[in-house]
Amino acid sequence: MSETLSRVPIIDGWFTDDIDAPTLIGAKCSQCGTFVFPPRSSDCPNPNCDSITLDPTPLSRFGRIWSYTENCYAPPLPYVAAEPYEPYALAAVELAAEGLVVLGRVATGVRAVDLKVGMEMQLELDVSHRDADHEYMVYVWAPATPGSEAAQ
Amino acid sequence: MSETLSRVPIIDGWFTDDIDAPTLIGAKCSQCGTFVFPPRSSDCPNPNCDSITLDPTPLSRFGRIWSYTENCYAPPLPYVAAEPYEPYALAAVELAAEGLVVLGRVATGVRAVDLKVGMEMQLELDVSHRDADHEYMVYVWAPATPGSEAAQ
Amino acid sequence: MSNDRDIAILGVGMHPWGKWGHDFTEYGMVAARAALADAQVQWKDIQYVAGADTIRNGYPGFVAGATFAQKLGWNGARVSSSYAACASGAMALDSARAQILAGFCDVALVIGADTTPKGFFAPVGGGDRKHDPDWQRFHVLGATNPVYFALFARRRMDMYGATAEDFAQVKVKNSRHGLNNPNARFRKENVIADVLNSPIVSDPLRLLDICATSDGAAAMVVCSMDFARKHLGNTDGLCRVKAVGTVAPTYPQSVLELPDIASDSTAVVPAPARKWKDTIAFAAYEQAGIGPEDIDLAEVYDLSTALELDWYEHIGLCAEGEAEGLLRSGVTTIGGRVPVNASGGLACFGEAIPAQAISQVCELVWQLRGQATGRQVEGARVGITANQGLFGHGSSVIVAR
Amino acid sequence: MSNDRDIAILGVGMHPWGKWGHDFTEYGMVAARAALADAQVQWKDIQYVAGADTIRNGYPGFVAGATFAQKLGWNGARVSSSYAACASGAMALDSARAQILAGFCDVALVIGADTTPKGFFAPVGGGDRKHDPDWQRFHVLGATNPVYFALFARRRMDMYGATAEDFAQVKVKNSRHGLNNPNARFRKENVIADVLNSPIVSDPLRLLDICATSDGAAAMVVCSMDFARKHLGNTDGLCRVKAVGTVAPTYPQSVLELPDIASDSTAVVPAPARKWKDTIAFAAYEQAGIGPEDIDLAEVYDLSTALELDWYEHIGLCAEGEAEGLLRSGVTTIGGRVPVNASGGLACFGEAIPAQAISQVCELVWQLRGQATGRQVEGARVGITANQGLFGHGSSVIVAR
Ligand SMILES: [Zn+2]
Ligand SMILES: [Zn+2]
Repeated sequence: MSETLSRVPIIDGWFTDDIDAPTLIGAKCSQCGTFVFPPRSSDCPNPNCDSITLDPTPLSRFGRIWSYTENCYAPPLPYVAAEPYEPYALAAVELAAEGLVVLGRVATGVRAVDLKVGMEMQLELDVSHRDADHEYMVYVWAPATPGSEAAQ
Repeated sequence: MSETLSRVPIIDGWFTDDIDAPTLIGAKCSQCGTFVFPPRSSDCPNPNCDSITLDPTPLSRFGRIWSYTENCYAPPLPYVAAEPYEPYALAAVELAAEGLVVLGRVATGVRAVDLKVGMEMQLELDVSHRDADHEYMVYVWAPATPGSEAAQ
Repeated sequence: MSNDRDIAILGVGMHPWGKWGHDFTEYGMVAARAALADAQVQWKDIQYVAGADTIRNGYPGFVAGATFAQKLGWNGARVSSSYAACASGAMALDSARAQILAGFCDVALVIGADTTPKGFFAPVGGGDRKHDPDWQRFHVLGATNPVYFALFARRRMDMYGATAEDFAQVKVKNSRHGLNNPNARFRKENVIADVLNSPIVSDPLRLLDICATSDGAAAMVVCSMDFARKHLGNTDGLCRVKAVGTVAPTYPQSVLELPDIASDSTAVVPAPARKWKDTIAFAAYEQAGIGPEDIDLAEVYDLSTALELDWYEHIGLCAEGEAEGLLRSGVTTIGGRVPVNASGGLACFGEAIPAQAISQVCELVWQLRGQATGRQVEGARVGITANQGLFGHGSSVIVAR
Repeated sequence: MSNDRDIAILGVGMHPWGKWGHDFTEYGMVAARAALADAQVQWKDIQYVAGADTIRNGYPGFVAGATFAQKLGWNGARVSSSYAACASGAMALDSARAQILAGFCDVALVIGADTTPKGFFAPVGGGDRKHDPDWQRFHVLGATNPVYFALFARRRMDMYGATAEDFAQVKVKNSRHGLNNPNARFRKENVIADVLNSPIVSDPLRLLDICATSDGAAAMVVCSMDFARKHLGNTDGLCRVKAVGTVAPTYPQSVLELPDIASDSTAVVPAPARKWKDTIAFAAYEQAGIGPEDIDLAEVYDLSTALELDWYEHIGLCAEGEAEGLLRSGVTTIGGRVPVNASGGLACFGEAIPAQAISQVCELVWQLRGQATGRQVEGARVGITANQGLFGHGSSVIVAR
């Protein structure tokens, strides 16, 4: 990581900046208890619930792969691809407690061939891309560290 | 006019490049005889006519003002405005033979205060704008020259 | 008034018009919840969502019906997303009405919301769209929307002797009408001099003659008469949609209309006796089995002050060329025989494209129910809306109770 | 088969799919004129134009109904313009059907056409659209459309043992089906090795597993059974629309669908027993009063080879996890019990978004009439289409004669 670049999230409010144990920030309905990701502050998605207030809540750091893929070619803008382009994997991970499946990039260096449906994953942060002044951070899924909550 | 700039129409195929007596190029249905502007080569707009072929045809150079206005502020892109901006008039002119009302810019220097519904106008060419290599020509309506076809 | 083509309006709601700069869906949620609460219908019971699209807010705007259904929480309701420029809200209502009358649903949410950019509307889509008349009119002519409004205004002046003061008087009237409307954006009384001292934008129209672009939202809950009867016990005093005229032109469209560069030719087929904008309200009158003389109030599309005068004639309140006289006589002011734009109109609201045809109907409902505090048209029983969207989308809705 | 909710399909037509680079309206005109000629209905007699929108062709694309009506020549027909992403054509058909069954028109033109850019679809609208899920998925994740197709493909592999050869076999089958289809863009027979030797785009999907984006157009003339009877003397052997299912999800949408970044939560309301894509065809079956066992052929939405397999299960041709077996058994190949994508499918056509749900219905009509030269499903009497548009637009149409 460069020392002169200020580190900013690629998008505001979706994850914490705790580099060691980051979490996604979801929203929870104070009335019916359902979860939402990406987070929002209003409009519970449960049609049986008329709550208009949702509160920010950290989501589980651990989950299991629902499915996964790998981008062999650079996606178009507004994705900012490094030059030269390096293929990277994406995984949709099921969070048991929240009943959510969340799509994310997979940590650099972990490729599709390393993944399997059902595999335990944990949330980490990684650098998405850099510009003259900033280092843009993004949440990624990585194979769970042995001994972690999910891997037990 | 600059001698080094190549003169091109602002849009292809809408008018002839005869600087002295330009005409709009409309389309005429070979089957029912109706006219269309802007020109197109297919699809007669008369719903009672199933012709799919339209032929290019010159439109009358002369007509009478149906209505008019003046742009006191610069229109947004893709209009290319000169700097500093100079207000200009627009007129919708009725062509008797074709039964068409055609909207156009009014010749530079002729302002709304100079116009009136019913006034006789004739088609001319004017410079719309320039870039490094081109001078873009546009059709304009100008008060008809005394003694012209329309002014009789 | 009752017939077998009626549907009921159970509830209406808006997000106040303004320039808030938020995501358009936020406004839509407020309007939807207001309409549902007004209808005393729960979201989970809505069976169909007819969204009016916005084309300046990315993908969610193109699928407005789905966007609002998802944000309210997928409830299994079917969705549609309609676009007809400024008439989009009427097309969405028309969609809901057809679904109800065809028996495919009983109760529907009709909704539109927008966030607008500043300044002139420019063509959407970017690049050199040489086939797109909307691109052509800007590039070749610089023909903004106010250019077209101005052509109609100037014609009134040269043909019928309309004056700048007449146009200003429309603004004065509407600014007074909207003064106490909680959903209006501009709530300031204007006098003639305010208008005449504002800068000319497209001659002869001045800044205060032309409506602004706004953020806003409007929604309504509509249903079959059977559903209304079950829901309320009876249908007494309920506002009914008597007609939805969505009227496209008939060749030759002999009047130059936004965004066309030329009219259709009258060389082979003569201009129709009743021109397109004169057919819009009359299609609705015919559906409802009434005429202009039965109307207690009208909400018309005052993109400019002068266009409101055109609409007096198009909807049959007076003959061609007589609108200025009607205005001066006070007939179209609240207290007169047929108040026009009692809401304050676009003069007080500004354009929020997918919402505005719906908002016109909302105003009729509040008026017909006697809930239009501070702008009430006393004893109103029948109202009409009239509106026009680019590319030949005429709309007119008649509501009665 | 007959009931009082039927409408008739009098005529169908297409512009061949390809990559021609022309204005989309040119394709639409060709398809419209072909459908009108097939129906032996004159344009001037059409009362309603239901356009399916394209969002990548500027203003004319947003008001497709009006654009086509104007280009054919304003005939006084009312217009609608619908958008539901890939399901837009079905939404347009649904609009026409509701208008007909509500009695607002007798005969309608349903039409969609597109010109597409090269490469991946990217979000529309430009700028940093931070509120737009379509922008978010590209910017934050690089989640192109094939990413989502690939998630479903990989799941089939890891859960049900699907192989790359199975996926390739779908392409091989469809390439043979479309070989003689005059409207198909790709008319080249592929073998397994062609697919397996093509580069991986989104693992495990290869270039030949994924459908291209195309230019194309499709149109149909639909009408009330009364109109058909007057027009033809009788309705014997006429193709009828028995059902149009336009189905949005019910919360929780527990399967991650394009373009969402997360599923709905199942923490409070459990996932529905029948998931959303399993409800789409079944909504149509219910309307038509039939079941999967009554179907003679199906046109389903093979955005990828693997997704065609998913659809076998969604439309009830087999149980979950059994699609590969069904494919291998030859049931879904022409000559089998229920040929799927006898047209060649998107594999041979590519995506032309507003046209494709309509083109699926066109194929059913040609098949049911016995006019599908070179790809005929012998004795076909009942067919179904299935399709899905971004943001929760499911569509399924059943046609029978
Ligand atoms: Zn809740
Ligand atoms: Zn003709």
